[in-house]
Amino acid sequence: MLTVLILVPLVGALAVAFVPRAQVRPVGLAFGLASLAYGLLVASRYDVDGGMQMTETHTWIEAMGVHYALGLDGLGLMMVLLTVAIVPPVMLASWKESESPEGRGARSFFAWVLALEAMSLAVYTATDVLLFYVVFEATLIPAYFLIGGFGRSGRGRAATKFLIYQLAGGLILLASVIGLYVVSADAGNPSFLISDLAALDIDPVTQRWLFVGFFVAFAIKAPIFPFHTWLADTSEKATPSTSVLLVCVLDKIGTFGMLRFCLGLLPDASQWATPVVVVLALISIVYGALIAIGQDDVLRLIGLTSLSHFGFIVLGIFVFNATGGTGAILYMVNHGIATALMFLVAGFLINRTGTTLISQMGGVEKHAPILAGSFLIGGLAACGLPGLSPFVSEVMVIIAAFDHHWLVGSVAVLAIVLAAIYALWMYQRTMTGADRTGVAPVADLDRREVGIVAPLVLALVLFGFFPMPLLDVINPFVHDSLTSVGISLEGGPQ
Amino acid sequence: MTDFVKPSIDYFELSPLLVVFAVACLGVVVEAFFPRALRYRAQVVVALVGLVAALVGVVLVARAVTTYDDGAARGVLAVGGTVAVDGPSLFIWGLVLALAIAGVLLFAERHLDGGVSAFAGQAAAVPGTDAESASIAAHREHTEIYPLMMFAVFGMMLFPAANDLLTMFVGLEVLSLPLYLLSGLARRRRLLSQEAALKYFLLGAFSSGFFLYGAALLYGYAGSMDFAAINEAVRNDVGSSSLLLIGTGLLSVGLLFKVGAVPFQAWTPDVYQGAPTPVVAFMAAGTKVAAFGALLRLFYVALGADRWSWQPMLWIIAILSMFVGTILAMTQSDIKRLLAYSSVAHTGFILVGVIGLQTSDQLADGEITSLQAVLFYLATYGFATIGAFAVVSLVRDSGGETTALARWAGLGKESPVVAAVFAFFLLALAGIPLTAGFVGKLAVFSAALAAGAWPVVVAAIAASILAVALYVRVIKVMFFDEPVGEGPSVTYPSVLTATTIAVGAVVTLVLGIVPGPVLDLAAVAGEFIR
Amino acid sequence: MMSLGLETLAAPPAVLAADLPDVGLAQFGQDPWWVILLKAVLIFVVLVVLTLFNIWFERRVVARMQHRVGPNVHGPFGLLQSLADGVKLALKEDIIPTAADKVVFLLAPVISVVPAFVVWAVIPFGPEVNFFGHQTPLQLTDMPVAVLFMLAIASIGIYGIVLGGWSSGSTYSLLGGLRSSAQMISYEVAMGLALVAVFLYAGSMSTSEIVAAQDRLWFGLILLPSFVIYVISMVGETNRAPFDLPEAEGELVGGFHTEYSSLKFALFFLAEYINLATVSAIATTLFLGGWAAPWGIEQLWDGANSGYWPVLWFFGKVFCFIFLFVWLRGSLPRMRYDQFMALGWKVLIPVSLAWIVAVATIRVISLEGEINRTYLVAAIAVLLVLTVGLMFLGDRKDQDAPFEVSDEPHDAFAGGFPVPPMPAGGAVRGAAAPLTFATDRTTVTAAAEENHE
Amino acid sequence: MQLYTPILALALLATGFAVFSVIMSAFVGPKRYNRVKVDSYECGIEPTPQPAGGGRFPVKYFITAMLFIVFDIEIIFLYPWAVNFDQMALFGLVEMALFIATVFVAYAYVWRRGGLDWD
Amino acid sequence: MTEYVVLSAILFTIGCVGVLTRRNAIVVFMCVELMLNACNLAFVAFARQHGNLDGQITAFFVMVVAAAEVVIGLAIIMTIFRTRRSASVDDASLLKY
Repeated sequence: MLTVLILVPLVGALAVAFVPRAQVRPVGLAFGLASLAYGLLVASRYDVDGGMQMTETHTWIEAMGVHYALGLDGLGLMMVLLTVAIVPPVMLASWKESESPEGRGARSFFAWVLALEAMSLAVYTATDVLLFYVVFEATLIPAYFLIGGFGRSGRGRAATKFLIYQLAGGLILLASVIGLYVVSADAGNPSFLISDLAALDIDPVTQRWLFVGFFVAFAIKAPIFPFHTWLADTSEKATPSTSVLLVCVLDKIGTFGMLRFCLGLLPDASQWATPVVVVLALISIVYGALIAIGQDDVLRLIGLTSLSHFGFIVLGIFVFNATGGTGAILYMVNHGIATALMFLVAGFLINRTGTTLISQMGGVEKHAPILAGSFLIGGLAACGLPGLSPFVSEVMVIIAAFDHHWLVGSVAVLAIVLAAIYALWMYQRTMTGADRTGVAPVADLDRREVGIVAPLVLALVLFGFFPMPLLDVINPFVHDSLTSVGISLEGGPQ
Repeated sequence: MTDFVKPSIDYFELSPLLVVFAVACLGVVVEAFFPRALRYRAQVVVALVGLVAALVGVVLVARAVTTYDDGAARGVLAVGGTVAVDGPSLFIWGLVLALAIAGVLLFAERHLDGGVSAFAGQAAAVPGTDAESASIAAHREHTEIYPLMMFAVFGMMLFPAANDLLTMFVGLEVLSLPLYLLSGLARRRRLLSQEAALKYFLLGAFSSGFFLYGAALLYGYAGSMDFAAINEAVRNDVGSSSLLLIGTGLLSVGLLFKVGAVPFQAWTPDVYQGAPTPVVAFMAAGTKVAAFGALLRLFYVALGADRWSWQPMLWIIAILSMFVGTILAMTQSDIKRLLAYSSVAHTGFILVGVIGLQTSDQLADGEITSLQAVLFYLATYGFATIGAFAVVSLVRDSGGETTALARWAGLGKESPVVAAVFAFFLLALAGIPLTAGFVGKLAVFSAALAAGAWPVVVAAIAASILAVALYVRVIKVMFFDEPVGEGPSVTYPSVLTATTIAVGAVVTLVLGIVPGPVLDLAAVAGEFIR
Repeated sequence: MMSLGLETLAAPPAVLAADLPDVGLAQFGQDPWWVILLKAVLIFVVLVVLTLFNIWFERRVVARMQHRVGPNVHGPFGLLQSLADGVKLALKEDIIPTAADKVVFLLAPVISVVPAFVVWAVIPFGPEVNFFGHQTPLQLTDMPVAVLFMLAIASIGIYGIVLGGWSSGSTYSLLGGLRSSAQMISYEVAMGLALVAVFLYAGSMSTSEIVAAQDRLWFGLILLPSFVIYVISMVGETNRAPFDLPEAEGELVGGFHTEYSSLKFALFFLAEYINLATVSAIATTLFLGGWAAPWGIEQLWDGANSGYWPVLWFFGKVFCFIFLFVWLRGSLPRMRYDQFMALGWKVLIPVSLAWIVAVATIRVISLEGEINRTYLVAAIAVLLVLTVGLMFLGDRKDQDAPFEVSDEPHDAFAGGFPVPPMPAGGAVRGAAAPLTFATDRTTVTAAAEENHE
Repeated sequence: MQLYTPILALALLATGFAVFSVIMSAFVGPKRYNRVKVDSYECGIEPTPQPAGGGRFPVKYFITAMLFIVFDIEIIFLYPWAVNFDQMALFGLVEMALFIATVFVAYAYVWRRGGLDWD
Repeated sequence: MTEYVVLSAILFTIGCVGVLTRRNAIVVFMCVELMLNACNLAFVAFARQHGNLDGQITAFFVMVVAAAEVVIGLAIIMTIFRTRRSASVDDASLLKY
């Protein structure tokens, strides 16, 4: 079942690589939609009571106890759905601009996107640590070529920076993975299976070292404060579509990994590290929001807001209570949708104005109200306006933060204010006031673009008012994982 | 006087070795008696058929060998205990032969340079003289390269299978001497090539002197050249330990030179840059495999009981190799030199695996042994390297191969396939998942970590991170940089080089995705015969 | 370098002894110091006298062959002629050319003459005798590797010639030295191979044991091919006619000793004549039964092989060889250099090798009594077919057309790399520049040599 | 070592004689300086100065030297084999035949490719 | 026996130093040969000490190897010499970084 889920986009990638030039885009989109459909099918088969489901386990490298093992739990399902849902809009959004200046074709763009989707799905469903690591790294190659092949000048450098950062993180992860393996070997059962590893009793010192490895790796991926420097460059130079995939799908692997590995396998060390992690998360939240305010490049700005959001997610994870955990996971989904909306709309805007600089835009709302409106919704979602889905998750995280310590909560609240500043100020500078684009009148969204934006907006609103379906899936997972950490639950949320 | 005891020569077990040697001799005969017009074809056919026959022999022997002495190892001690035909030997033989087949294909390539091979038409003709232009006009070529290569292959097979110091020394020389000559035979940039040969030769002879003196001292210590006897002596702690220590050190110098580990890596870049690319491809892969085989056998079988004294040394050398190799590779502007330094770094990585020696009772059931890890790494490295150098031979400009990195800019546009394949090899060398390099690194790291060498593994990870930057830089140049001038051109090779590249790429990919069979093979190979 | 193999072998014989049978050598190494000294002095004196005699002998015999009289003034039959020549040389001016490398120039004659003497240490002159009241063999010493020792020491003599030629600083000397050494090492291979069969039968390399092994039949008879090869190569080895190319006056003036005069020249001369006697003595020892009386004499006279009589037989045999040398000189013209080298490399060596295999095979048959004939015949047949087949395969006329010397100007960037042009007039500069021996035609290595075939 | 001391005695004797002769000749003979006399001999013409390093000579000599080394080494192996041949018998014969055949291959190569031809 | 080992060590060191300090390729090469012969001496000395033949046999093989090395080394040095008219190691300096 899950293998097929991965295979659909993978086959799609290969198909796109070989079909005639004219059919590249339709075929690509077809496979994107097929993945979405199949993802929904998988979701419909999912039993909301939690636990690993639809598991498949095959021996892969017998000599080292590596398995090809897949499984789906609540967290995984969320991420899978997010991934399959984001890809078709991205494809549609790049329908025209996937031709890069040097004539790098739509073929490679669609192929890489599908490959990236396949690898990401594999990441979210892998239940073998080494398999996870393999696909974790494998996502980077499509990402590298997406960044380096499409976008603005200087993207080669950005792509290289991105790749080196990520691979460095990956190798740190590898160290920890091997460490886990060796620990399991010492215990007499060399294995990479998460289920085997979770059963291990690892001594505290080893656990802490392993934790540091895992955390740094995922913090680079996520990104969290001291490891975030690649993010801004990448999102500035890459196309908005690529950024969507990176920030909304790929970076979630970081927080996903923290939940699955740091908490799941190394609970004691996670608690040991909580103070530091929480501080880093807070710094990310505030710092991300602060530097976002001053940005002139719209893509860079949006990218930096994500830093702040990832801070929230990590905060939610590491405050160790049910509300925080649930909020964090929900936040991952919501942030994905909201940021995708922002990036895509910004992309449309850039296409029209031919510039990414906020200082050269303005007055768009007069000519293109739908564009401006959707941009506003995205911005408001980012700053957590009630009624839009991020609000729910943000509130849950903040409540959990206050539970943890009042100071933590206070700092988190501060971030909301900052978020409101950057979101609204950005809107004000780009959409209102005098027209400085020089390409007046800026055309409004056409039907294809509306078709892209509408589902996203709809989802934001829908989950803002009615988050229950998501929570039903998330809660059992959070319950399980916190139990494993050894925290007694003082009543779940809602 | 002791009575003469006829040694038992296990002809069947040695058949691969003997076949290769016979083929080498046959090559010389062909060279002597065939008319010039026929030599090229005859040599290529003889070499290929011989190597394939030897490979078949390896398979047959591997199926036939039985457990040795009821231990964990399988195989026999042939020729009075001087050659150990055991699992690791057979694995390395198979590997060397496979690489040699690829090497012959590269040697035989005549399509790239307008109908002539990459080797000097007449090595003795001084560049720029009438003699040389005449030899070019006459389309002369040295078909001696094939027998020379066969001799080198023979050495590469004898070296890791040697079970005493003398045989090992002979193997070392038989492997080295033909390579010295081959290094000096480039058709273009002859002076560079000759200089490479000279440096390789002088340094190689120098290091083999060290090896030999080390052997003498160990012999003085143990009273025997035989590995098992040396091990016994070490175990019983006979004789002066300073002899043992100095002897081990000097032996290591010789071996570490061959593998290109750091204090002894100076020859690598020069030789890799100067020697003809097909030779480099074959040599880089084959020598490393063979030399590591020998290194493993020496350290595990003869000096296994003394590992507390050599492991710290290897720790330092491994770390140095990884860092120096990687960092110097970053500063290179020539692709062949870059690959040379990268091979130095890889030596470090393989040494990380060598360090992971544990006795079998320290290992959990099913845990990967260091021997298995190193053997697997060698397989992955060998194929990726030979493939990478094969690609290097394709990228040309008017002056022949263009190896300056800057000239490679825009290769991704000129020939996406070639650039992609090269990028793939680079990623494999960097150890990115889904390539063979990753599994290899994983294997050696886990072996070393299991043995408690965590500082080395941490250093190795750090070096890997640096190395990633190195390889990504090349990929960036190929795909994202603007070409200089007209940009590089890619000459499409004949089926020979194409096959080599394809095989390299496929093996690298397959070993990355389903490494199981080869890892199992390495596991089945078992331990060294002691 | 030239004699690397045999010379380095000189180092380990002491320890090789540990393994070899030493039953026959028990009589050696027992002498008191005065016996040793006396024997050494005797050998020395005998050799010097022998040389003087040989020179006279040669001149007289050659003169007879050429219907001349030869030296007959000094002493009875002119016997003191050589001595007079020696004194004359000692009184000549000692010239050291300005171009010479002084130290080596002086050292070369010494290096040349010392080994010539030393070789005789292991030549057996006779059996155990009463030597001033002391029972001792008529041989300075013996060892398990005596023959090897002789070859090794004799090779050192080549150094003297090469160094003498090199240090003179003259073209003729250099080429003469090179030629001598090339010639000597070429024939040393054949000579060495010829001895293998002897060891095979004697089972030893000790000279006294080899002599003892010939008590029934001389090796020269049963190993005739070896003997013939040895005799040919010993002529080549000593640079004697018809192989006296290094001193081919028409080509090379005096060869390596062109620049030598006075006693230094005399030393070379001495060494040469001692070597003449040496190779004869070796031939006698290895092939003609050494000091043993010729067949027939012992049957007639019991005492022929005891006491000091064997010395007579020994020197008798040696003089036969020396006469052979003189005879050759008197009757044969000098060979051309290429013929000479071809004879050594292309005839003597393969024949020796084949002969060794044949001898070994015969030996195995006699040892094992029975050998599987089928295999033997099959092996011989295969070898024959292979040899014949290969010789026909690939006609040697397959060479390409000779070089067409291109008229193109020197391309400084040939091969993608700047190459300096040759200096004008070749590598050697000077007044007589055209006289160069290093043109590109002659300086080509083996692999490339085919161009000139 | 007993077996070797006599050799030393003879060698010392010979060396003493040779060195004495060399020294003697320097003192006994007359000394009449003449520039031409101490020039290198070259049939009466002005001598060609030798280039540094002793001058150059045909590569052929190197080849001969190399070939000699190869065969000399072969001889090194043949001698002990011959001495102990009786003990090895057939085994020895076969092994040495193989060895000689191997050397012969190289020999045939050199011969066929003209390495043994002098112009 | 120790004296022989010490002597061999000294010879080896001389060879080693020679390789590192001399500039003429031929001389460097001869120093390498010196090292090999020092090894031979050590082997033979140790063989005597241990009373077995392994060391002597090794010395034989080393000679063979040394001979092969001579042949190959001379071939390489000669080619370079003929091209460059110099046998100095320093002159061979095209290959740098």
